[in-house]
Amino acid sequence: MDLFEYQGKELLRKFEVPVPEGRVAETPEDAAEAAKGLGGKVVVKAQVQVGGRGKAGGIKLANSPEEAQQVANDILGMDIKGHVVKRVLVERAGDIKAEYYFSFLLDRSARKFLGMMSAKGGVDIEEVAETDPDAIARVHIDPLAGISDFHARRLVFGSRIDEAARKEAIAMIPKLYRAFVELDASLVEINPMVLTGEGRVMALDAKVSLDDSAAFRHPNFDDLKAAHDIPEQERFAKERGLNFIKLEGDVGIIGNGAGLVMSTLDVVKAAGGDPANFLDVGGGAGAELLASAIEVITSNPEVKSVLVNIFGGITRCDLVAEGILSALEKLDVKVPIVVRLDGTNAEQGRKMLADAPHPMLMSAETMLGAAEKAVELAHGGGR
Amino acid sequence: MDLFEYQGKELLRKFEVPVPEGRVAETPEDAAEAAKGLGGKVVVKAQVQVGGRGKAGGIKLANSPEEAQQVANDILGMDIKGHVVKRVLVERAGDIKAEYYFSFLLDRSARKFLGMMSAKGGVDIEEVAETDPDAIARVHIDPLAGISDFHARRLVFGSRIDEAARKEAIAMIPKLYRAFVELDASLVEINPMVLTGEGRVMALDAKVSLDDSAAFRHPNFDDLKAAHDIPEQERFAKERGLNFIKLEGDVGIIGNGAGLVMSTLDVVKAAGGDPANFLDVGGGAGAELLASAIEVITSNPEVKSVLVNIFGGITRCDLVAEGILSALEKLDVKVPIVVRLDGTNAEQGRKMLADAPHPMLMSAETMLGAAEKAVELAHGGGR
Amino acid sequence: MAILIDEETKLVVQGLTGREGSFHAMRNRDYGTNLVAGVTPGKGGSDVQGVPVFDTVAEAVQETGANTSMVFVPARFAADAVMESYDAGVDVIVAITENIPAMDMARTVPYIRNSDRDVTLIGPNCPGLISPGKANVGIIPGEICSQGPVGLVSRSGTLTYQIIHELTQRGIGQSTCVGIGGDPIPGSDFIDILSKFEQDPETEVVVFVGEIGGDAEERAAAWADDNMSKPIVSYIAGFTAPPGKRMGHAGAIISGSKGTAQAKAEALEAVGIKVGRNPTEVAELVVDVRKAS
Amino acid sequence: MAILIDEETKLVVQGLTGREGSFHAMRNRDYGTNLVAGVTPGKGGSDVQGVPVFDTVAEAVQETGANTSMVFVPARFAADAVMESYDAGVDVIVAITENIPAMDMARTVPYIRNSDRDVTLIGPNCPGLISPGKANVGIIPGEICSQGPVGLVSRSGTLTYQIIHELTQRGIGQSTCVGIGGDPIPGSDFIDILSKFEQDPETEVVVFVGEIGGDAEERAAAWADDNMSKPIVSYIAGFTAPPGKRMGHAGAIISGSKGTAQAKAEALEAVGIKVGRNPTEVAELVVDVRKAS
Repeated sequence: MDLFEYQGKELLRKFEVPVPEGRVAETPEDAAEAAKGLGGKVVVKAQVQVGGRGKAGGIKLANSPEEAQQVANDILGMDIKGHVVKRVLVERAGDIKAEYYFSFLLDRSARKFLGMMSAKGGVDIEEVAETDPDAIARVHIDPLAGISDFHARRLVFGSRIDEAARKEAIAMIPKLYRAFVELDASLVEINPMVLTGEGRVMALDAKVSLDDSAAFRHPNFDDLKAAHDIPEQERFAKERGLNFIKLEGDVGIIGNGAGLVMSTLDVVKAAGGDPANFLDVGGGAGAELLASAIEVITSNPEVKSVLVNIFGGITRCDLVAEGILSALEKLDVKVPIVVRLDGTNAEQGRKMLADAPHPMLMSAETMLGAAEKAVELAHGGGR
Repeated sequence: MDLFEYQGKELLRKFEVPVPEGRVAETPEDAAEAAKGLGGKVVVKAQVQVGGRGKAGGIKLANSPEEAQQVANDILGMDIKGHVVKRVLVERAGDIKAEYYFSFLLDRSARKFLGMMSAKGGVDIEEVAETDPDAIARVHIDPLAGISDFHARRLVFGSRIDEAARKEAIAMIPKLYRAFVELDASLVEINPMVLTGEGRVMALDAKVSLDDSAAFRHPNFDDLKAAHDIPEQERFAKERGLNFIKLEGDVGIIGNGAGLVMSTLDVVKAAGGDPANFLDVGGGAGAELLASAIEVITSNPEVKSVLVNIFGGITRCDLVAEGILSALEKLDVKVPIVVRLDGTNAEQGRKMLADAPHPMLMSAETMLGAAEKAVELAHGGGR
Repeated sequence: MAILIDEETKLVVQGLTGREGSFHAMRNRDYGTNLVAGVTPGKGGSDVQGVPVFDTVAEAVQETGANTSMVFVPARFAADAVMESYDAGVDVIVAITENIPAMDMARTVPYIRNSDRDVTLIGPNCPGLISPGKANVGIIPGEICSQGPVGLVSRSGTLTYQIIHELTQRGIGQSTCVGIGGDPIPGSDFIDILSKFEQDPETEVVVFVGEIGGDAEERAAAWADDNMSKPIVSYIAGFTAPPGKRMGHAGAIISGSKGTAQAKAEALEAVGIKVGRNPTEVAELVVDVRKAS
Repeated sequence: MAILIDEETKLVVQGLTGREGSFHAMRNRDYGTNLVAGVTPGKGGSDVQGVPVFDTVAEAVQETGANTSMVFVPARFAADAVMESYDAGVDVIVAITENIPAMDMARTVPYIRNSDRDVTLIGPNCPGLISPGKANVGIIPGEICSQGPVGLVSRSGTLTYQIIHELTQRGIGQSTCVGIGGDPIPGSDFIDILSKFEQDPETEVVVFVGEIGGDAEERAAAWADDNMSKPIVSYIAGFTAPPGKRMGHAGAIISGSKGTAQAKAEALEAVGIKVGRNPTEVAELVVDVRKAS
């Protein structure tokens, strides 16, 4: 889960990472109240998970609570690259002398954590990486040994940040590491980390991504998640344990296993069709889950045909067939469903479908054949 | 530093290791007060760092505060194998169903931590190790990876402790490990760990040894140390940074480096003498330290001669000579001092001693020669 | 021959007393795998369909000589179970469990790989592996496999079955099929398995199934170019997949790869590895390679 | 030849700007050691008697090609400094610092030893090592040494000097003298160094100096019996030493040794290693061994 800036900062604060004082607000009035509490100049920042909000007008200064209310009013409800602003973060504004880049993440190929720091912060770090790779100091950290002081020194001296910022940055890095590890984060990115006019170093922005698999270790995980808007269809799918992503096409796809589903999308595309979604029922799906999957897919009015492509391993094809039949019974399915079953109990499943003929249900022998048929049906032919 | 039982238990409590409720007392009245606070039956335990205090009468039950006062009165001031009892631990007495052995320590040869557990607790574990080695479950823990739940399971299932104790023991072991690591302990030994009549598992005794080198990480280290009696001569030596251990002989020994000093003891012994002490001035000793060393040695009335055996590395022999001369000037030295200098600035040092003749000062060319001369002098000859 | 598992395999299943664990363990046994023990703490002394259950893997190894373990315990306990198997002395650990926290595996994988013992972890979040006709450890349906000269390694589960199925239908058997799993830090990566296939006399052709994300395929391609003498046929899933969640900006910087299927396919083709456009074409390419050799 | 350090050694000193660090670094340089850099965080850009100082070891290695580091920083920072050197890519790390917490070394030593790189840590709490006539890294007084066929390894500092001195006085030079230090977990143990001496063509005889405590000498004796072809002469200090603090009851159980000098001497003699009763006799035994061969 990618956290909002304000959520990330709240968590980092618990690890004693210096962040600007601030409060989140959902209304202009709340923003005025927050500005009043902070006193003096504040900055009002749109809370959206997309880059470039500054250029889009999503970050504004305010000299008074009244002004804060006004700019919050402008920002709340804005559409920034498809993201509607529902909250703003009101923070005490400070004098910034320099901006740096900092991050911790997992480097898969090295099987280690990677810390990166650059004196070129506040900008697109990918561009820095391309145009001036030496401007980014990198250090690997063995997950078993953990961080040691020298890692922080290598990043700080290696990135050649201002001398005035060194001491505080060296002290802050182990705190960021602790946050990264103890939060089960997949990313902690501070861009920019700033040196203030008063000589303090702090996290002016924070991008923190948490590992959904580790939610059981973090009692506040669900609260953090609750702040995220999820489209109705996706929420419905997620609640049922389905891995669902909506796409723009008209061929509904259901499969088991991410690789097979991805391959199914590829094959549908190659057959001239446009997948309406990615839907992975996962391993060991039962009848009920399959029925839910069909419900999710067919609730999308764009869908013209559905392709169910199952290769049973843990998943039993007889249960898949049962789920499909129960969905057909329960729902008023108006689009054709092409089913291809192979693997565990496939024959049994195929027989169950054959024994319960339904005008919208048809079987296919192979994955390629099934894809071609589904595409043909979506284009209005084939029946 | 080896902690007293009550100190070890206080520290373990901070790591949520279950220990009996208790209070330390230095007077019979305090003991009565403690018993009153605890209520019911209590056990009064002599706080000494030596085994077998139970058999020596250092552990007694008391049914009332009055009785606690009386037994505390008996125990306080007792001499148990040369250790005078200055404090007792008054603990709530419980019903004990079974006694186990548990410890964490560093296994040097494996370069790992070692956890040991046995269902045969409350007895001399060395004897169990000899007579019934399979009764001790052992598991190594990689210091980088740390403890995982399976280590605790291997110890608990491997030691075949009572089924009723398993769950709590498995929960307690990671806490003991955390204590071991975070306290910078070299040993955490719980003997016995008990299963009570109520089905609870707790540490009935605790032997905790802390690493003196890690004292800087533990602000309470000095407080813990203050409870330990150190003989005046040793305290004087320690305060000056000298590694000093008193022995029973009459040849005072000063050397630099533990290995060389041990070797010097061996050589003196082989020459027919009896070392009065072990004294290592360490690496890089200056004049002041050498003068202190001579002061420590000569304050022992048993000492008949002193052997200073220095092989300079970090230590500079000119500073050693300076220290010896300043000691001779400051103190009224009544015993002969044989000095043997080699290594860094040895010639300079030898010259300094030769240039400042003193009736109690003599030089030797070799380590063996110096030892022989010092022994001879201790025996009343040689001058 | 085959790699990692064969007739010598003696399997202990961690989580044998669970529903999933016992279902698949028994399927493995029915296939012919020598299932010698199960482990469930607190259930030592009992049995599951005649298979003795122990409290610890150490005890299971001591009593039965188990040399391979399969981990079927819930995600929050799985990393501990993997390390337990390692410490107990088994040689091959197959972790089926999915959704293990990445931090747990970030510590567990080096715990095993940095050691001086030669222990192989397959998975987690994987379908396991099968050496057709010899042993099956995991959830790959044995009936779709047949014994033969193709070594297969894949990040995906069901997609692997699809490809095995296509091969078998064309009469091409497999030496060993290994699902290394889709986690960020797999216990074994493509290179580990490719190097074992290179050394296995039974394996003549290798099929290599990747997917979008990371740069494991690119690294494997570069490694294979220098180290593999046997022909490789490849497949990459996800040409039209929706772009996954990006890990901030940092992900792309470190891999030096965009992680797209297109980029991966190009990296493979650049070193002369044929890339099939769908599972069927992969099987056909293997047929061609076999004919050519 | 020699082991670990020689004319190829390029030394970086961590803590060069400290009093002790600069004193001994300069002595090493005066001896002929190629001292290329110093490291003190925050003092990068300065120099100590012409030796450039860097902020990190990584930078020192990059700029000067340093391949050996000497750690002279205070105990509380020393484990970090050792790991920094390892990560920066040096091959030999010599940690002189004493009183490093045992927990720190319990983590640092496996950090280095478990790695796939072949890096040697000598110490901590050691006098360093010298290859007479080639390089001196540490605090062993160079003037007592002479070049020759004896390899020496010792847990002790000054006792080592005493024995080197006795050898040199008898005209017997040394290939390399290594003080491995007296800490509970040394970076290198007797066996590590013995095996290097066995492979070193210049070394003809090995002198092995142990002391009471632990069972490193016993293990080395057993290892040498199986693996050493070169003659060994030994010395053990502490026959009359006061019994040290016992680690509860547990210490004796694990080592299977009482750790006494007597037990160690017996273990050595049992595998045919001669044990001198004092440093002088050790030197005389080496003379005898040289004559015999």
